[in-house]
Parts: sequence; structure tokens; C-alpha cells
Amino acid sequence: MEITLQLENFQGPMSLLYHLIERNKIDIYDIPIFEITNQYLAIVEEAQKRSMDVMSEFLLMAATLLEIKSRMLLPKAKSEEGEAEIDPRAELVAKLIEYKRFKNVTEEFKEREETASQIFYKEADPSLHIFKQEEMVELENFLDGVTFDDIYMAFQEVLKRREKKVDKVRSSFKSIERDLYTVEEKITYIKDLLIISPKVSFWEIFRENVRKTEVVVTFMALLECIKMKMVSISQAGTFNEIVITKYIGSELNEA
Amino acid sequence: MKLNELEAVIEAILFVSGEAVSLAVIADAISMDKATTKAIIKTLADKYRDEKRGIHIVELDGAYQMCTAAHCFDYIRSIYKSTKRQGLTQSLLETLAIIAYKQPVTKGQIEEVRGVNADHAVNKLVERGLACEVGRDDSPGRPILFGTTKEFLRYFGFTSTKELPQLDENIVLNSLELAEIEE
Amino acid sequence: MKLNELEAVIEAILFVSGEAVSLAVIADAISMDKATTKAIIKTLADKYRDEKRGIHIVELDGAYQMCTAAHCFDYIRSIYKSTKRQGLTQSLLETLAIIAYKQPVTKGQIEEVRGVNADHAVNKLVERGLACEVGRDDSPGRPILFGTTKEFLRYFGFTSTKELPQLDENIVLNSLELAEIEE
Repeated sequence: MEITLQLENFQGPMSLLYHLIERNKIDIYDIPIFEITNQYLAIVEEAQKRSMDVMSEFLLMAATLLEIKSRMLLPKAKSEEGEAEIDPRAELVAKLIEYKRFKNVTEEFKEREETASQIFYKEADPSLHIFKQEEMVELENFLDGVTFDDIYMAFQEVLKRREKKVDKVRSSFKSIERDLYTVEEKITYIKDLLIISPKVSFWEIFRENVRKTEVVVTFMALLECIKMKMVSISQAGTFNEIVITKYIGSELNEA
Repeated sequence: MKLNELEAVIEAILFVSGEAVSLAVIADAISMDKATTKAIIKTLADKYRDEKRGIHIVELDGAYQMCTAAHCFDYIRSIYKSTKRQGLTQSLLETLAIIAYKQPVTKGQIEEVRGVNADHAVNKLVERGLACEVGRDDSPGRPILFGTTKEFLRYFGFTSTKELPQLDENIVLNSLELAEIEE
Repeated sequence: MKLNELEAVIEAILFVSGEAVSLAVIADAISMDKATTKAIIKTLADKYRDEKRGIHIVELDGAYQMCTAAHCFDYIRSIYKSTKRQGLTQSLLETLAIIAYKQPVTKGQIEEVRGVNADHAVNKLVERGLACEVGRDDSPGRPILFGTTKEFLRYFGFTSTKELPQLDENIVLNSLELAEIEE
């Protein structure tokens, strides 16, 4: 037979072996091991002359094939209790089948790869890293005053409590919600708002159903922002929408 | 293309670019003149605003940009800096203690000890870099195992979890006895 | 909050994040339980799809991410002149398929199926973010276990690894039939 196959074109010994079986239109469950081994060896020998590097795996398979071939030549040992004869090719067949199952599914993977490549995802807004950074540098603050003793005691406490019943009175206490707004807080709020949204309408800086005190504090914060040249205010005409944008040249991100 | 197809394309372009896209570029992409394109974008932007959607389209010097609506801002910030001003709460401290001493530990096991849902506390600790996933348990559902991070050890001056002070068995025992007496 | 307000917040969160956001985080942000949150996201995603919008919401392993609709691909490409993505080679595809179905899996186990050293392929896949280390096997030498990533799901448009196409069982069935005939 003609040898036009080049080893470099195969993904590995299974790929080559599988190709030979397909090319010879062989029933995978009845591999003519002599013929296949010969073809396989011929290709490997040919390639061996060119490169030794990629050879080891192919040679390992060659050895396996030769071993099967020799076992097929041996007279069949009589099995006790009429057990079914194990075909020396069985293990190889099982491996080929498993390989084929994965190889088959790659076709569908390829199609899906093509379809999915038409969909784009957006990068995270670069401004978001500011929020995340703030969070990271704060570990010290977060754990401020906490010693390992506290953790040690907390664990003891948990173990202790587990034995006791939960204190029903205490566990029913709810935390008291903070209801205090500061101008500083609201300045940060307006600045952060402009990081995510480059242009905000005046009414948008007030949250819905806010209390009067919050409106007042927010408005004072806005005035402060204007004074500190952090934001610009514009209005196309009387009674038109008042628009807040970043003051040109101010770098909110560095604030 | 029909109008809603044009709107869809503009939407996709603005979404993916992440920054302001000039009118000219958008007009070019949908093969329309600038005036028509501008009108379509305006309609789309108005629709977003009228429907109080979470995404808005704003104009900036003849370019257009997609951004989040201001009224959603608090929720976004809550994700990224939810713990900004509060320190380690009792609930977090206890959860951290359990993770430190029982690691690797699953959320389920933490819940078992504390008797309350551990989702929030564990997420917070992971977010703060104090706890992290360290593998999966072999039990059904292969739940995530949590442990403390290098930052945690560094902060408290340990080099390995093996250095954590051993629990004083006596204290535990005493406390249990005490509990019995109290009952 | 009313339903459309909740939808708006989810929209804003998904828009701004630029990565898949877990159901737990979204549920936390809108103060709803996970089941309700999931239902709201599903409704929103369906609406986007039904209205043939330019933006879609996809599920990735219990997390959600916003992306462009495939039908807008040509227009986006016309603007960004994005060159076509280099597809994976046959060798990488085969390796990835084995990882996807057999995860968590060691290099050794991959090599057993493909009969060829898996170092290069696995490294490439890890480099491209399609596979990652997920732990260590308990067998001698504690070899690294590999699994697929969220990027893998995105790359092939799966919503979870549970959605992988069935492996062809026929090949095995045939062998049984054949064995029966032979008897």
C-alpha cells in the first residue's frame, strides 16, 4: 500500500490508529491486527527518519500493537469453566471507542465555537476598580482593633452557645438603621455617581422617596461640589432639565 | 432593516464599546444618514428613560454612551462597597473564627455550628479577602470548602494555619459545665 | 420595589459588571430570595430575546452576564474590524472535550484517552482561560485536577456543564449487539 500519510498530521497515536481504521473501512470490533500493525509501523518508520522527538508515543502504540499481534498468534489457552475467551484486542478497542466518543463530540464543539464567536461581552467599567480598590485598602480598617484573641474567644463563645439555647429576647433585637446624612458622604455620592454615569440630571441625584433632610444635605453637597469645581451645571433654557457633568479638568478618579 | 433592528444594532454597539461612540461611526454602521441616526438614538434613549430602565443612553458632545441609570446607583455600589463603613460585625467575627479553626469547612458545617444561614457572612469574608475557597468536599453536592487566606494569617502574624493557638480544652469543658449548671 | 424597578437594578448591575454576576450577589443587592431573583432575571432575559434586542442576558453556571445578540455581529464587526477569532486546533478541542466530560480530571487520565502527552494542550487551555486547576487528586503524587471555566461556557455558548451534548453511546451499544450475534 502507498504511504502518503505523515505523522505530523496526527494528534497522536490514537488519532493515527483511528485514521487507519477509518481509511481501511475496518469494523472497529474486528480489527485485522496484522494489516493495521504493518501499516502503522510503516508510517512510523517513515517518520522516524525525520524526527525522533514526537516519536515516543507513537512507538509506545507500535509496541502495544505488536504485543497484541503476538498474543493473537499464540494458541488460545483453554479457559476454565467455559469462560468467554478474552480477545487480545479488547482493551485497544475499548480505548478506541472512548477516543472516538470524544472525537465525535468535537464536531459539535466546533460548530458552537463558531456561533458563540459572534457574541461579545463587555469589559468591566474601568471606573469600577475604584470601588474595588477602596475596598481592598480597607482591610486594615476592617479588622481595626480585632486581635486574634477576639477570634479565639469568638470560637469558644460559639461552641458554648451551641450548647445553650438561643437567647430569644436578645436575638429578637433588630439593628437600628442609620438615618444620618453628612455633606461629605453626599459629595462622595455625587462624585461616584459621575464616575459611572458621565452625565446626570439634577433630579436623578435625589433618590426616590427620600426624606427632607436627605434632600437638603444632598443639595448642599451639590453646591459644595460646584464651589470646589468638581462638577459643572448646565441648563439649555429656563425650566429645562438641569444637567450635572464632571467639571472639565477635574479628575474625580484621583479624589 | 426595520426600525427595531436598527435600534438593536445601536444598542449592541453602544453596549460593547463601553465608551462614547461618535454619531458618524454609528450612522456608518447602520448605513443611515446622521440626522436619521440621531433621531433613532434619541427615540431609543427616550424609551430607556421613560421606562425607567436600568441602562440609559447619554449624549456627550455629539457622541453617545451607554451608562447605568442614576436611580440604580445605590444598588451597584452596594455590591462593590457594601461593607465600606462597617467593621467586622459579631456575625462575621464568629464565622471567621469557625472557618479559622475548622478549616477546610463547608457553609453547611458553619451553619450547623452557628445555627443561622452562613451565605451572607461567608460571601462577605471572601469578598474581604479573609476567607477563600480551598476545594470541594466529597459529600453529595460536592460543597465548596472554605479556609482562611494568606492575608488573614499575615494580618495576625501567623505563617501557617498550624500556628493558630490551640483551643483550650479546659475552657471549652468548663464553659459546657457552666452551661449545665445554669440550666 | 416594583417589578420594573427590580428589573432596572438587575439590568444596571449586569451592564456595569463586565463579568458574570452570581445569582447570590444579585439577590442580595435587590433584597430578594434567590428563587424570585432567578425568575425575574429569566423574565428579563426572555423579554430581551423576544423583542430581538441588541443586548441579551445569558446564564453561566448559575451566574448571569450581559452580551450582544448574535444577529448584530456583522455590524459590530464593521466598526471594530475585529479579525475572526482563531478557532481551537483539533488537538486542543479533543483535550478540552475530555476535560469537560471527565472533570475533575488529571493530565494522566487525559493522556490515557488520547495516547499522547497532554502537557502542552492543557497548558494552552489554561493559558486561554478555558480550563483551570480545581484541586488535587488523592492518588500518589497528588496530581493536579483540571476542570472547565466560565470562559469555557461562554466560548461555546453553554449555560452549564450539565448542558454538554450527550456522548455517542451507540458505539458501545453496537459492541454489545455484536457480542450477542457472535455468541
